Amino acid sequence: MDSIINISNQMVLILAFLLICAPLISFFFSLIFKRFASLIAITAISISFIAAIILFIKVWFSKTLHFSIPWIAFNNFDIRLGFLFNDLTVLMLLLITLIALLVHIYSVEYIRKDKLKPRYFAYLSLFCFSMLSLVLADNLFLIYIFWELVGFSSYLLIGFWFTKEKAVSANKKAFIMNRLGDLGFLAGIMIMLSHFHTLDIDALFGSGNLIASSFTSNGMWVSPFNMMPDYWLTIAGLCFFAGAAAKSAQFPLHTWLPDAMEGPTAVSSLIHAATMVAAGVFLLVRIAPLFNESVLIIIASIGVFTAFMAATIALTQNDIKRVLAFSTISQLGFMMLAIGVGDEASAIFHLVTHAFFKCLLFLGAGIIIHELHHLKEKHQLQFDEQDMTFMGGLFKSMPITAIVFIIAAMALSGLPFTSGYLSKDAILISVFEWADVKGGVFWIFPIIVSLTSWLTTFYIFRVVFKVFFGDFRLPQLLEADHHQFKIHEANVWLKYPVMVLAVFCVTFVFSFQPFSLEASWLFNELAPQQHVGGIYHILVPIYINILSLGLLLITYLAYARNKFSFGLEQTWIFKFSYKQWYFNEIYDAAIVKPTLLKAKAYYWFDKNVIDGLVNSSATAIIHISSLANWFDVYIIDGLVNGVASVVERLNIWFRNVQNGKVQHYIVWMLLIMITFFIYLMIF
Amino acid sequence: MRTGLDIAQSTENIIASLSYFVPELIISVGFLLIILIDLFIKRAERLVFIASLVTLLFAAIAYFIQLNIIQTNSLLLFNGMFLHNSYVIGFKLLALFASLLSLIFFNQDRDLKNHPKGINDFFTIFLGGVLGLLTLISSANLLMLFLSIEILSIASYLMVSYTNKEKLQAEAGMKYVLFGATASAIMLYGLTFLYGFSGSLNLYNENIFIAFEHINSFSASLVLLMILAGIGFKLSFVPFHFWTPDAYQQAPTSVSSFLSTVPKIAVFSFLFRLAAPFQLVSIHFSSIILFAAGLTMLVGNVMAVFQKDLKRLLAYSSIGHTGFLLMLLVLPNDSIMSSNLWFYLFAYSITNIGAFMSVAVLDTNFNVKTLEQMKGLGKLNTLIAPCLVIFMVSLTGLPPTVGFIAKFVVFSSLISETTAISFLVPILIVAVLTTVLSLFYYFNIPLHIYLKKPEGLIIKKQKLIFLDFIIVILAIIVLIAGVFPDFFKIF
Amino acid sequence: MGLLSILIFVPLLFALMILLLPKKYSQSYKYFTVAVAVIQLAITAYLYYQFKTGTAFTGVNQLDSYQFKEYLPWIRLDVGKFGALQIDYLLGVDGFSIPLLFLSALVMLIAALSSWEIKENHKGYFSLMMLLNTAIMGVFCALDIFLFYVFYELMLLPLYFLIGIWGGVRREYAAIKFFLYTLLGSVFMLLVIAGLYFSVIDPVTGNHTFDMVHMMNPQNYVPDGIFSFLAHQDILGIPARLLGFIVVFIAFAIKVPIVPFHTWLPDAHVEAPTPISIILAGILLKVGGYGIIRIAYSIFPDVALNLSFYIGLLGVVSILYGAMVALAQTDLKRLIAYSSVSHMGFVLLGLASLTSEGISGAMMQMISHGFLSVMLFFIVGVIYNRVHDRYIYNFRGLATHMPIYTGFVMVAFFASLGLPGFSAFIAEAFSLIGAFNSESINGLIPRWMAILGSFGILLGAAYLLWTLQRMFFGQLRVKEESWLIKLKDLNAREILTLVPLAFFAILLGVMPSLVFNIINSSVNQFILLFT
Amino acid sequence: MISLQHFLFIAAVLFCLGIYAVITRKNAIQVLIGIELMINASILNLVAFAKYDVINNNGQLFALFVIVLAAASVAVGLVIILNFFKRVKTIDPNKANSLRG
Repeated sequence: MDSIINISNQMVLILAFLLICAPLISFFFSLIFKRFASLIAITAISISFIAAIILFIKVWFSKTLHFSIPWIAFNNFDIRLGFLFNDLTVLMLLLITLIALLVHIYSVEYIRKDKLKPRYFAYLSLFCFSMLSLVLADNLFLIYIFWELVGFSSYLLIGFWFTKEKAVSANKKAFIMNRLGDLGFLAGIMIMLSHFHTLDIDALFGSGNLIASSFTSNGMWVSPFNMMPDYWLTIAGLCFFAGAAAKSAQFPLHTWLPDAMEGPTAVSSLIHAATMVAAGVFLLVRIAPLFNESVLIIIASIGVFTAFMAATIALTQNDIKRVLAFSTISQLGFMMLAIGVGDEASAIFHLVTHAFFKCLLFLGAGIIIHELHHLKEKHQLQFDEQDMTFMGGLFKSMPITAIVFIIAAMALSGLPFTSGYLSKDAILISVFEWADVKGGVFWIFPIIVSLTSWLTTFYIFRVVFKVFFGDFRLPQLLEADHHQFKIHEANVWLKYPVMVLAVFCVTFVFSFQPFSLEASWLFNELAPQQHVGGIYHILVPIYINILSLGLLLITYLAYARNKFSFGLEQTWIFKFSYKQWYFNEIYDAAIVKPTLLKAKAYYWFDKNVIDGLVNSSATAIIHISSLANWFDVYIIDGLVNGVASVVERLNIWFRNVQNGKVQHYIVWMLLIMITFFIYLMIF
Repeated sequence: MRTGLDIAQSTENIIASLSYFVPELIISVGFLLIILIDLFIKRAERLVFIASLVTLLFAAIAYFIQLNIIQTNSLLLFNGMFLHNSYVIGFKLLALFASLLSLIFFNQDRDLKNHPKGINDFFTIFLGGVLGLLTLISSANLLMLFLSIEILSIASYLMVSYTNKEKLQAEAGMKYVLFGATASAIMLYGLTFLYGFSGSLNLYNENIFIAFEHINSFSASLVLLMILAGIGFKLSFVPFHFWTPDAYQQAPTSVSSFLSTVPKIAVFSFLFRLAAPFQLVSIHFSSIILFAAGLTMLVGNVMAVFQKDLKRLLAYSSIGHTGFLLMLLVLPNDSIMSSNLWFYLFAYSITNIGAFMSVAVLDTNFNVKTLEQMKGLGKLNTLIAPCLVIFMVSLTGLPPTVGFIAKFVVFSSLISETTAISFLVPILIVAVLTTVLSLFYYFNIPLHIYLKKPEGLIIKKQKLIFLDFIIVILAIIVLIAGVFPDFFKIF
Repeated sequence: MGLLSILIFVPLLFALMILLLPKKYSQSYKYFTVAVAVIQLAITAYLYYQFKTGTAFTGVNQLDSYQFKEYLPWIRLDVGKFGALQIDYLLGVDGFSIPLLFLSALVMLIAALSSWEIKENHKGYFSLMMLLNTAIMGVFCALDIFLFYVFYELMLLPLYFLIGIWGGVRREYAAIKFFLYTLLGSVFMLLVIAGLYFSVIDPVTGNHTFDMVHMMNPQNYVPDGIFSFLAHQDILGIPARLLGFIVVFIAFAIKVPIVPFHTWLPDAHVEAPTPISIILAGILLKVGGYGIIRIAYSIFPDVALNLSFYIGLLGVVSILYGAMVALAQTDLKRLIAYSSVSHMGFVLLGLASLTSEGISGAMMQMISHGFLSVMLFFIVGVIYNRVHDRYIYNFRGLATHMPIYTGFVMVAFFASLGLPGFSAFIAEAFSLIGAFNSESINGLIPRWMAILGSFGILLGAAYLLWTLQRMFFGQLRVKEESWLIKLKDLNAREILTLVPLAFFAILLGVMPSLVFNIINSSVNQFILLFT
Repeated sequence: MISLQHFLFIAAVLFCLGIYAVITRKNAIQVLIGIELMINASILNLVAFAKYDVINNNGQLFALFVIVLAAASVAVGLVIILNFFKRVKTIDPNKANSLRG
C-alpha cells in the first residue's frame, strides 16, 4: 500500500501536527471570531479528516511509527512528548474525524438558534483536539493528560445549557465520577512508572516489550528495574480498568452517562455514544498485555453484567435518549466482555461499527426531538419532546430519518447485512469459545450474552415501532386537532450526515462477504490469526438471529399494531427495570436516610439528594468534613484557648497574693524565702 | 594583741585613691552646690537643672577619661572600700547615661513641674541617689555596700512620695518605705553574719571564702538568702517585687522610669560581681537564682497580661525583664558575660525609658492613663505613637530592634551552658514561653493605638515639647542598635 | 552592592520616600508600589535568565556553588566562652530560592495592583507593604541563618498591622492569632539557632559561624557541640538533634501551614484585605515550605530521614483534612483558605519521599500554588469589593451576569483542581509519583500514602465544582436586587492582573521543564545530603 | 562569762520580735519600731563580732554608720507615714490596700 501514497516520516509528523492543531486553533478562533465559529470549526475538522485519511493509508498494513521529543527528565526516568502510529491509532483517528465532521455539519442546523453557538463549536473543537491527541499519545502520562481533557470538554458540553439545574448537576456528576476513575488511572501510572521506569507504550507493550520481560515468581513481581509483591500486578490492572470503567460507563460507575443526556443531542451522539466513551475500551486494548488472568475475568464479568443490566433498563424507558444511552452502556459492556475474553480485535471492531450506528441513532433521535421542539415552540405546548409516548407514526412525515434510523436499529440488533452482524457475532463467538475452553460455570457468560443480544433487538425495535409506526399520539394526548401539528422532514444540514452514517452501517463497507467475519479487511489486519473457523462460527450467528427475528415480530405486533401488550406495567420486574435497577436510590439510601433526620443542619444537602452517587458520597464526605470543621473549631482552637485559660488562672492566683496590704507582702516574702531555704536544706 | 593598720600607709593610700575618685567628688560637689543655689537664689528651677545636668556631664566625662587611661588590673581604693576597673566604670557610665536621660525626663515631667514646693529639692535628692548608686557599683566593702544601698533607698523613698497630693500616692509611698526598710533590715542582719564568719568587711578578702568553706551550708544559705533580700528589693524580683507595681503606678512617670532602670543597672552590676564568689561559697546559689528567675518571669508576664493601667503594665514588664536578666547570673563570671549584661541593660534601659517617656507625653497631651483611653491614638498623634510601638517591639524582643539583639545575646550565652548547669533548660523554656506571652500585653498597646477605632478622645493642646525630640532620638537609637549593635559596645 | 541587595533594599528606599512625601500625594503611593514591584520583577527575571545550572552550580550545601553571592561582615558581638558572634550579611541563591524569588516578585506586583481597593491611610499601608516586601526578598536570599531569622521575623510586624488595621470585622483577633502562632514557633527556633551556632565552626576561619551552608556539612560540627552528629547529646532526655529538628520543623510547619498548626490561616485570610491574602497565600506559605527545605531538612538530614514516615503522614493528613474542611465551608474565602492547606500538603508529601521527582513536584507545587492561590484570592476579592459579601449561597448563576469573570473563575478553579495543562497537575502528579516511588527507591514512605493522597485531587474537584455549580451556574439569583448593578464584570485592570497568572499557570503546565531544569541540579545535590 | 553565743541569741530574739512586730502591728509607727528592732539586732551582732576582727573596731564603725542610717531612714519613714495620715486619716498599713492586682 505504501506505493500508493509515498510520504516520508517527516510528512507523517507534520500531518499528525496538523491533525491535532487544527481543532486546537479552531478552539481559540471560534471564541474570537464569533460570527464564523461554525465555519472555522468545520474547516478545522475537515482538515483533520483529510490528514487522518492520508495517515491511515500510510500506516495501515505497515509497521509501527514512533516519534518523540524530551519533555520532563528526572534521575531514574523521563517523560517524553510523542506520537505513536499503529493500526489502532490510525483507525481511531479516521473514525473520530469522520464522525466528528458529520456531527459538526449536523450541529450547524441543530444549534443555529442558540446564542451561545460560538462557544458550542469551540467546545466541540476542544473535544476533538483532546480526543485525537489521546489517540495519538505515545505514553500513558500523555494519555492521562488528554484523558482528563476529554472529560473536561465533555463537562463543558454536558453543561452547555448551564442555566438548566439538571444540566449543571449532571456535568458535575459526570466530571467527578470520571475523576474517581482517573484516580485509578493515575495510580496505575504510578505503579508502571516505579516498576518499569518508563511510561512509553511502545517500550512497555510494543517493541520494547518490558511487560513480557517482567514475570512473577514466588509472590514477587519482578521487572528489569524493580520488584514488588505480585498483588501489585493485579492492582495495576484493576486501576487501569477503573479508569476505563468510569470513562466507558461500566457498572458501578455508569450512572453519569444517562444524566449526561442533558447536553445537546449532537454532543451526546459524538461524545457519549461514538467516541469518548469508547476511549476506555481503546485504553484497555492498548495496555491489554498487562492484564493477568484474574483481572481479565473481572473485566469480563463486569462487562457482561453491565451489558445485561443496561439492556434490561433500556427495555422500559420512555425517554428516547435514555433508551439510547442505556443501549450505549450495554454495548460498551459487550466490548469490555470481548477484552475480558481476550479478543481485543472484536472489541475494536465492535467499537468501530457501534460508533457509526449509535451515532446515527442519536442523530436520528435528535432530528425528531428537534422537530418536536419546533412544534412545541410554535404552539406553546407543554410536553416533553423526548418522551416516546407523544410520538408515533412519524414514518409518513419523515421517511428518510425513519429509514436510516431503522437501518441503524438493525445494525444494533446485529441483523444480517449490517455491520453490527459481523462485530457483535464476533464477540459472541469468542465468548462461546472462551467458555468452551474454560468450561463449568463460565458457560453463564454466553447464556447471559445471548439473552442480552435478544433484549437489544427487543428494546431498540420497541423504540422504532413506538416512534415511527402506529399513529401520531401527540394530538390525542393533547386533545388537539390532528392537522395543525405538521412534522417536516429534516433539512439538508441534518439529512445528509445521517445518510452518510447509514452507509457505514452496512456490511459491505467492512466485508464483501456479508456472512463471513473473517473476510472483513479490518478484522484481518487487527487479528489475522484469530477465528480460523470452528463450530461456533456456524451455530452462534444462526440461532441468535433466528430468535432475534422472532422477537422483532413480537415487538412489531406489540408496539406498532398494538395487537396486545405485555401486562407487565404493574409487576416488580417492570418497575425494577424502569427505575434503572434503583441504583441511584440505593446509592442515596446508603447515606441519605440518616442525613434526612438532620435535614435542618444540612438543609443545603437536600437540594442535591436526588442525583445519586456523587452527592451521596459527597454527603458522606461532608459528614466527615463538617466533623473535621468542628474538630478545627473546638479541639485545635480549643487547645489554644485552654492555654489562655491557664494563664488566666495563674493570673488570678497572683492577684490574690498582690492584695495591696503591705504586711501581707512582707509575710509572702518571708514565706517564699523560707520555701527557698527549705528547698536548699532538702537538696 | 592585734595591731591596727599602719596609719601612714593608709593615709598615703587615701591620697593616692583620691585621683580615681574624681567623678564621685564632682557629683558630691554638685550636690552641695545645688543645695546652696536653692538656698540663695529665688526661682532657680532652670539654673538648678542646668547645674545638675552639668554635674552629671562632668562626671561622665571624667569616667570616659578614666576608661581610656585605665590599666588592665583592677585596684582597690581607700583601703579596700571601692573597686576600680574597666568593668565598674563601664557600668557607672551606663548608669550615668540613664540618669542623664532621667534628669531630662524629670525636668519635663508635668507632675513634678506643677509641684508647689518646686522641683529643686527633688534634684538634690536625685543627685544624692546617683552618688549612692555610683558608689554601690564600685563598692568593695560590706559597709560601703550597705551605705550606698541605704542612700539609694532613702533617695528613692523621697522621690516616690515627692508628689503626695493624692491619697493613692501617699499610700504607695508608705508601702514602699515600709517594705524597703524591712528588706534592708533583713539584708543588714545577713551582712552582719557575713562579717562574723569572715571577720572582715572587705569583700575582696580571700578569707570570706575560706570562712564559708568552714561553716555549714545551713547558715551559709540562710545568710545568702538574707543578703539577697535587700538586693532583690532593689531589683524587684520575686519574692521581693510586691512594692513595684504600686510604687510605679503612683509615682510620677519620670520617677517610675528612673526606678525601673538606673538602680537595676547598679545593683545588677554589683550582684554580678559577687555572683562568682557566691557560686563558689554556696552550691545552691545558682539554683536559687534560677528559681527566682523563673518565678519572676512567670509572675511579671502573667500579671502584665491583664493590666489596664499603662504604668502598672510597664512595672510588671520590668519585673519580667529582671527575671530574664537574672538568668545571666548563673553563668561563669568573665568579662564577656559582663559585657553581655551591660549590653542587655543598655538595651533595656533606653527602651524602657523611651517607653515611659512616650507614656508621659501621651498622658500630658491626651491624658491617657489606661489602655482603653488609648483607642485610636494613632490617628491623632503621628510622632509619639509610632515611637511607642517601636519601644514595644524592642521590649518584646523582635528584630530589627536592639531588644532582639539583647535577647538573642542572653539566649546564646545561656544555651552554651545548658549541658553544664542543671535544669537551665526548663527555665529557658519558661523564658521562651513568657516571651511569647509578653507579646500579648506589649502588642495590646499598638492594638489599641492603631487597630481600634477612636472613641471620645479629648485632644488637649498638643505642643511639641523637648521630650518628643528625645523620644524620637531614643527610638532611632533602638532601631540602629538593632541593626548595628557593634557601634554601641563601648567595652 | 549586588543585584540581590538592590532587590532587597529598593522597597525600603521607596518606603522611606513614601513616609517623607506629604499626604497630599497619597494617590501616587500605589504607583510607587507598582513601580517597585515592576523593578523587582525585572531584576528577578534577569536573575532567572542568568541563572546557571549544572554540577558546578548546585548550591544547597556547597557555599561556593551558590550564585550572585554577596558577603559583608555584619555583627561581631561577644557571647560566652565561645568568642564573638560572627554574623555575616551573606546572600546567595540556588535552584531552590530562584524560582521563589521570581514568584515573590510577581505576587508582589499582583498585590500592588489589587491594592486599589485600599481606601484609608495610604501612607501607612503602602510603606508597611514595602517593608514586608523587603523582608520577603531577604528571606529567600539570606544564607546566614541569623540574617534569615531577622528577615523572617521582620515579616510578622508589617503583616500584623496590615491585617489588623485594614482587615475585616474580627481583624484584631485574626492579627494577634497569626502573630502568636508564628512567634511561638520562631522563638523556640531562636534557641535552636543559638545552639547550632555553638556547635558549628567555619572550616576556614575556625571560629563559630551562622552560615547555614556550613551547618549542612557534618564535618563542620565541633565534637562536643549540642547538635553535633557524633556526640549524641540529650536535652531533657530527648536526643538534641531530634529536638532541634522538631522545633524548627514546627516553626515552619506553622507557616506552611500543616494540620494541626493551621487554624490561624482561615482567620487571617478571611479578615485580611485582598492584597494581603494574596501575599499570605502566594508567598508566606512558601516561606514555610522553603524554610523546611532549606533549614529543617538540610541542617538535620539524619533526623529528617528517620522521621519521613511521619512527615509524609502529616502531608497526607493535611491534604485530606484540608480538602474535607474546605468542603464544609460556606464562605468562599474560607473555602479557598482551606484549599491552600490541602494543596500545601502535597509539598510535604513530595518532600518526605526524598526522590528527585517528589522534591521537584513539591517545589513545582509551591510555585504553581503561588500563582493559583493568588488568582483565587483575587477572584474572591473582585466579588467582595463589589458587594462586600462572600457567602456562597447569596450568589447563583453569575455566569450569565458576569461571563468574563466566570471564565477566569473556571480557569482558576480547574487549574487548581489539577486539570492537566495547568501547573498544579504536573506538581501534584509528580509529588504523588515521587511518594509512590519512594518505597521502591529508598523505602521511606509506604505506597498507600500516595494512593491516599491522590484522593485529595478528587476532593479538590468535589468542592471546587460544587462551588462552581452553586455560585455561577443555574438561574441568576443574588441576595439583593441592588447587587445586580453593583456586580459589574471585570474591568481592564483586573483582567490585566489575572491574565499573567493564568498565563504562567498554563505555561508551567505545558513546559514544566522551565522550572524543573532550573532546580534539577540543586535537587540532586539536596538528595545527596540524605545518603 | 558572756560568750558570743549569748549575744547572737539575744540578737536573734530581737530580730524575730522585730519581724513579728512588722507583720502583725496595725499601726505604721509600730511597724517602724519593729524595723528598728531588727536593725538593732544587727547592730548587736556587729559589735559582738567586732571582737574577732583582724582589724580593730571595724564592727563598731559599721555599727555607728548603721545607727546613723537607721535614724535617717526612720526619719524619712516617719515623714511619709505622717503624710499618709494627712491624706487618709489612718496609719493602719492594712487600710492602705486600694492599690492591688
